[in-house]
Amino acid sequence: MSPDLINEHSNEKLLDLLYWMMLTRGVDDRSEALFKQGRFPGSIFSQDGHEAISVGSSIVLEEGDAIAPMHRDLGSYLVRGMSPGRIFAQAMGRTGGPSRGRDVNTHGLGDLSLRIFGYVSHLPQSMGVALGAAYSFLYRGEDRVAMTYFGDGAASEGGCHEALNLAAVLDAPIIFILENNRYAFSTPLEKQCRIENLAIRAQGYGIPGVTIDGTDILAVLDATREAVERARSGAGPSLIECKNLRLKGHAIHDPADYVPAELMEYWKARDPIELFRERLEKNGVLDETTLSSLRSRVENEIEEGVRWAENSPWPEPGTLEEDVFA
Amino acid sequence: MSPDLINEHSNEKLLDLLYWMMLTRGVDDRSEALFKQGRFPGSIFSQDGHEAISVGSSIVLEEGDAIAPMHRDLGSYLVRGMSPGRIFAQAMGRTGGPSRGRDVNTHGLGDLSLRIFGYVSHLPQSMGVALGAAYSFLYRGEDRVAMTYFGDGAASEGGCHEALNLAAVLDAPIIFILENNRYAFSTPLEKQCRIENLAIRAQGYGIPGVTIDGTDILAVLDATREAVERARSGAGPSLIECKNLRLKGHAIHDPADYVPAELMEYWKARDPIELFRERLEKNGVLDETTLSSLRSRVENEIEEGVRWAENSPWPEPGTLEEDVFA
Amino acid sequence: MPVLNYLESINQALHQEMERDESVFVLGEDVGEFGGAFKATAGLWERFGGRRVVDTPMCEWAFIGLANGAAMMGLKPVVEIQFADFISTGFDPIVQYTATTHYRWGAKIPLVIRAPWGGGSCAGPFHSQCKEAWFTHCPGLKVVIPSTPHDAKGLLIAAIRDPNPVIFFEPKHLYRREKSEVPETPYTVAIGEAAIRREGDDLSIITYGAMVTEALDAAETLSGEDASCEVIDLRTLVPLDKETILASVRKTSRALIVHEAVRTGGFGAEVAALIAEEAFAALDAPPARLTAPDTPVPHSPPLEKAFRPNAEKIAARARELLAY
Amino acid sequence: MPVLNYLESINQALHQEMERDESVFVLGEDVGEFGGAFKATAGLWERFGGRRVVDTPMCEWAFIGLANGAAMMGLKPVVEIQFADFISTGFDPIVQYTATTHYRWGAKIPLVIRAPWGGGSCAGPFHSQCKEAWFTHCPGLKVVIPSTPHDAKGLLIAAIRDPNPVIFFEPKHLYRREKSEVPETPYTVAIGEAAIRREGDDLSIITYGAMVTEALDAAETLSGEDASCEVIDLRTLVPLDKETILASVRKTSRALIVHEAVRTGGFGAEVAALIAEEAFAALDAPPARLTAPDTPVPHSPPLEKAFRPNAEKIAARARELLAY
Ligand SMILES: Cc1ncc(C[n+]2csc(CCOP(=O)(O)OP(=O)(O)O)c2C)c(N)n1
Ligand SMILES: Cc1ncc(C[n+]2csc(CCOP(=O)(O)OP(=O)(O)O)c2C)c(N)n1
Ligand SMILES: [Mg+2]
Ligand SMILES: [Mg+2]
Repeated sequence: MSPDLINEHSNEKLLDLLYWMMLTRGVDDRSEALFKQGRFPGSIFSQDGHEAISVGSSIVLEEGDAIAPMHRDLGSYLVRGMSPGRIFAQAMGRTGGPSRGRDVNTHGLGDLSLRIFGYVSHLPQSMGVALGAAYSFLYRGEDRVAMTYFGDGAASEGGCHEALNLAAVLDAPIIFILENNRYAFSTPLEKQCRIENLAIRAQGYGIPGVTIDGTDILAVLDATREAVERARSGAGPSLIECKNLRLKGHAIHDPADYVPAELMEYWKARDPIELFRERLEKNGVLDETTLSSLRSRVENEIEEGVRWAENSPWPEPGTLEEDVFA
Repeated sequence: MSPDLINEHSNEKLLDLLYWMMLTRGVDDRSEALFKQGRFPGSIFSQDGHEAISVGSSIVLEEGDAIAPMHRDLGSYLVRGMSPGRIFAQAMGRTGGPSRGRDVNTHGLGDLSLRIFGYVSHLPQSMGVALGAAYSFLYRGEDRVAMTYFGDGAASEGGCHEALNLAAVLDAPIIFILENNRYAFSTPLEKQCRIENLAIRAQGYGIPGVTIDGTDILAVLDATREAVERARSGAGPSLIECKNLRLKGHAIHDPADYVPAELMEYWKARDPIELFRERLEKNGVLDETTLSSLRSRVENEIEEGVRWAENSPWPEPGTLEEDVFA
Repeated sequence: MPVLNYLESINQALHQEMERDESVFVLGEDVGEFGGAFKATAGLWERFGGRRVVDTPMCEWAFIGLANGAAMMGLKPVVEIQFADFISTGFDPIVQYTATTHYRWGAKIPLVIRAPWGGGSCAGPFHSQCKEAWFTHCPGLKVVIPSTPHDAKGLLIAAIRDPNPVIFFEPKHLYRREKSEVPETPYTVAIGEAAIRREGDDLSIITYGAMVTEALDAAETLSGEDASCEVIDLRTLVPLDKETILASVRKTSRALIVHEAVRTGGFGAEVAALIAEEAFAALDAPPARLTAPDTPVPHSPPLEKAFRPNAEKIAARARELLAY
Repeated sequence: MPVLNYLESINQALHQEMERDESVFVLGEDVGEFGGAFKATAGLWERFGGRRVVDTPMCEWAFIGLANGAAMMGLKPVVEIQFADFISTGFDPIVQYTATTHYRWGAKIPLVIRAPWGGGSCAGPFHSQCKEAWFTHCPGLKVVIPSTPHDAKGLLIAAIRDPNPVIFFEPKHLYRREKSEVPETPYTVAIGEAAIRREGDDLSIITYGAMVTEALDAAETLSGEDASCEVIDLRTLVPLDKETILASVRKTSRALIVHEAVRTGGFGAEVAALIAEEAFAALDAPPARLTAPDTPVPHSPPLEKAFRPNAEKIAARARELLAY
């Protein structure tokens, strides 16, 4: 853990971080429940265990910065201003979701007014897209950065290599967050590569790469802040590898039997939200009252979100052929 | 240069190396002449400056090993048993070429009986193909290796990353030869990446990677031999980066004006054939008589090849639709 | 005879072919211990081990490239693409190397690329695509799309034994829905032969994949209205069984082509063009296409329902043609 | 009016649009100082600098991805693919992201992908391909293939100004062969409008790209035989100018569709299917296709000549249709 980092933040900021992680987890848990009730057609991805990464990194961005999250980054969407209601509406197939019923779960959950790019399944295309946003900042001489995410699985895709190298060549203001949760669907890291820390690949692009604990939100925040500053100052891209484990299956139908019990236990004991909560308590930042008020705040927002989503109309079949072209 | 390596080889072997490089250069020079006479429809790639790489690496292979060369590897084809006549016939569009008029210049110059895989333009697909051959050796428990080649340009393609990583994961008996000639068509290395030696990327795959002088055939041979032994012993893939410069344009129409004159001079002074010839002379391996007999041997083979190719029939238009399927 | 569902029949074909021929191996993402995203390869890893049932990293380009090389060395790779939609990520080696090599310099590439294909499950734009037309336009590739468990087994075995590359799309909507009698022993269904699923005299409905059962339902409805529809299941798009199509249309004088893929540039255009060109004199009505509209595949149930052809829409269009 | 060749007109369009609109930029392999493999981007780097004329490493996937992102941020990327054949290497981001995003969540992707396209120079299987049909089957992409220097300029300017992604194929066989009057000032040719290159009453020859001049030559030959052929240059495949096609066929009652792409699944099938479906009653002969056969593009002159449609083959097929 990052012992000294806690002192760098105000109590308010620390509680804010906890709040976003709790909200993320809350939306995820509620999604699972809604799915089981048959209210989410299609499928969903859990992101339990990824909250410190998505929240701790995206919280560093400023207005006008761009972000292209992946499928375990609910936290990034929330932090960057996507309301829970819109996220639920998307999963329900309602018009209130950013894709108005066209795309499924977190796919296509984009909103240019928030500078959030919706992703496509084909991994890791968001890396190229985010690089395009970063290039637009360079192009216009704007003081902005782009951030994007990819998994250990996507790291084996050719596109990952191309995007990292092209970003380096262009000195693009971009931060690549690698969520190394040791699995690509059922495939463990040992079957994906012959190295343990993927961040060493950054050397092959001539950019900085670090490997950090992806369950420690302050470590994530710290590494991201450094990379963002670097990018904003014109020094180009960085790679940050955050190590963690998915605490549930790949998608809702997957019980993840293939994860060895000891490995799961090890990481369950490192639930990023629990870790941070305990740490705040130990440091006197959080007490029972504050925690329960945070809990009810989260509960309320989720309730409101679900209600909002359920009141959102279904798309009209007659709109099917609209908007293929602008 | 590799001062001690010369003592490891018999004079016969050393002269053999020189012979293959001279033959390679000879076929290339003759191709240029034939092209200018309008006898090669399409285009051709010169490989002047690449002879030490293609010859010095492929000469290490044994019968039954597989090879997937790229477009600067005339030497590999020759060393592995493709006759000059068939190579000329291919470029002329005659049925005597391995593709019987279907493919152009060194594309599709494949012959399974020689375990040479013809390439497609789309770089660097030969890396995947060679990996498949390597996997077949593993699969059948055969003591064989596969070798393939790619350029600094192709190194930026996603497929390069995928193939290197997959080879590492499978412990495949394969040798990747990177011909870093500092240019991808007109694009200099500085615009392709932010590093100087690409072999450091091998670390990101957990495999050995070395950077050597691609104009020194003994250095190439030595590094390749080590990698081949490694692969044959079951220790998996290696990456060998050979540094050199294309001594002519990208393809026949390209005057390569974009290469700074000093850079070209520097490397012209390091013509791999001249270097080796001088070295053999200095070491008393080569004298005037031997050299001129080598020259006429090469000349004769080329003459014979050209004659053979020109006697090879044009394809019949009626065969156009044959062989799409096996 | 045992009754199997579509998935079970695929799985059985893989087991039997791997048993029969040591050179057959399976590779792709999560196909090993996990048995594949849809469990099509379940049990293979336990039975044949990791050398013949290869879990790859996520790298469609490289593992298809590997399959190309291995196939040329005499192995028989059966590649699984996790969802057919992801075939675009491995497109380059398929269309450039796999398809062209035999024509170019004579090397055979006997590989099979299997992919769960098509929509109907509200899985959205990236887990529902039908892009078979991309491959029918690449000379050198065979394209097979079985619609029944029986054909799935027989065609997969035929594909594995074929000396050519075969793109093998499996309508995943049918995986657990479709059941049929499937002989226990290995058998082949010939690649390149369509099946007449129902005979009829008034209209030929020509289709493939998950639309076959929809067409049959429509034909059943129409039979109650005194219209006799012939239903042709193409099964193989390349090589196309032109004779069966043309003979049917010459008999019925009317053709309705149905597919789940979007309209423009879909394989239905090829079939319609064929009929128009070669059965022109026999036609009493224009050869018509009923397809998905030209949009990405939408997720939301009301939109996907509107998007996807079904028995009702087929019957409606058929009535128009019958009245022409 | 100045006479320019095809390449010069492309180059002029790029210069003028970059001059007009600061957000237009060019990227691809060797497009900068070198001016592109065919010199289509010559002079841009000197004029507009490296920020707006970007030499990329070889990474089609990433630079198209970059273009997607930049376009959504309001820039107007004009991507050059060195040869159209290499578009398969960057296929994934085009068909999955570029094509679908506006439909999915409303972001506009106003980019242009230019690619020297087609055969005729004995350049072999990988420098001659015509794979436009892959893209016509991807809703959300416009597909443009101009056949004259005049249209090349006007359509490229229109493509750059279009709020949608446009795949822009340039018949490279025409680059230096085709010359026409090209107005100096910027102008647009509307995307989605076919051109009637020659009027006629007996047969509609419908084509695009480098086959337009071949069709015109054939029509000229046939006019000496008392047959009057109408020649339609589609110019845009998506959106397709159905009205012009159908009006012509309704007038002539006969249609011959010609393209350089291989037959099965080619765009000709779409046009033939359209005609069969919507002009059925007007047809006096089957709508016919004259295309390359279903093979990779062969290199050797006698084979490429046999492979590629030309005026002679068009005239021969036209005679058959006229005699039907
Ligand atoms: C190109 C591509 N191939 C296959 C898939 C199917 N798929 C979806 S997620 C996934 C695993 C991704 O692993 P990773 O990148 O590590 O992310 P994680 O799910 O572990 O967070 C796979 C194989 C895909 N989305 N894209
Ligand atoms: C995927 C792909 N994109 C573009 C090209 C066009 N092209 C042919 S060779 C070449 C440069 C290759 O550079 P490098 O790999 O360094 O090899 P070199 O020619 O320098 O030996 C390019 C861009 C190609 N063949 N493949
Ligand atoms: Mg993972
Ligand atoms: Mg190079």
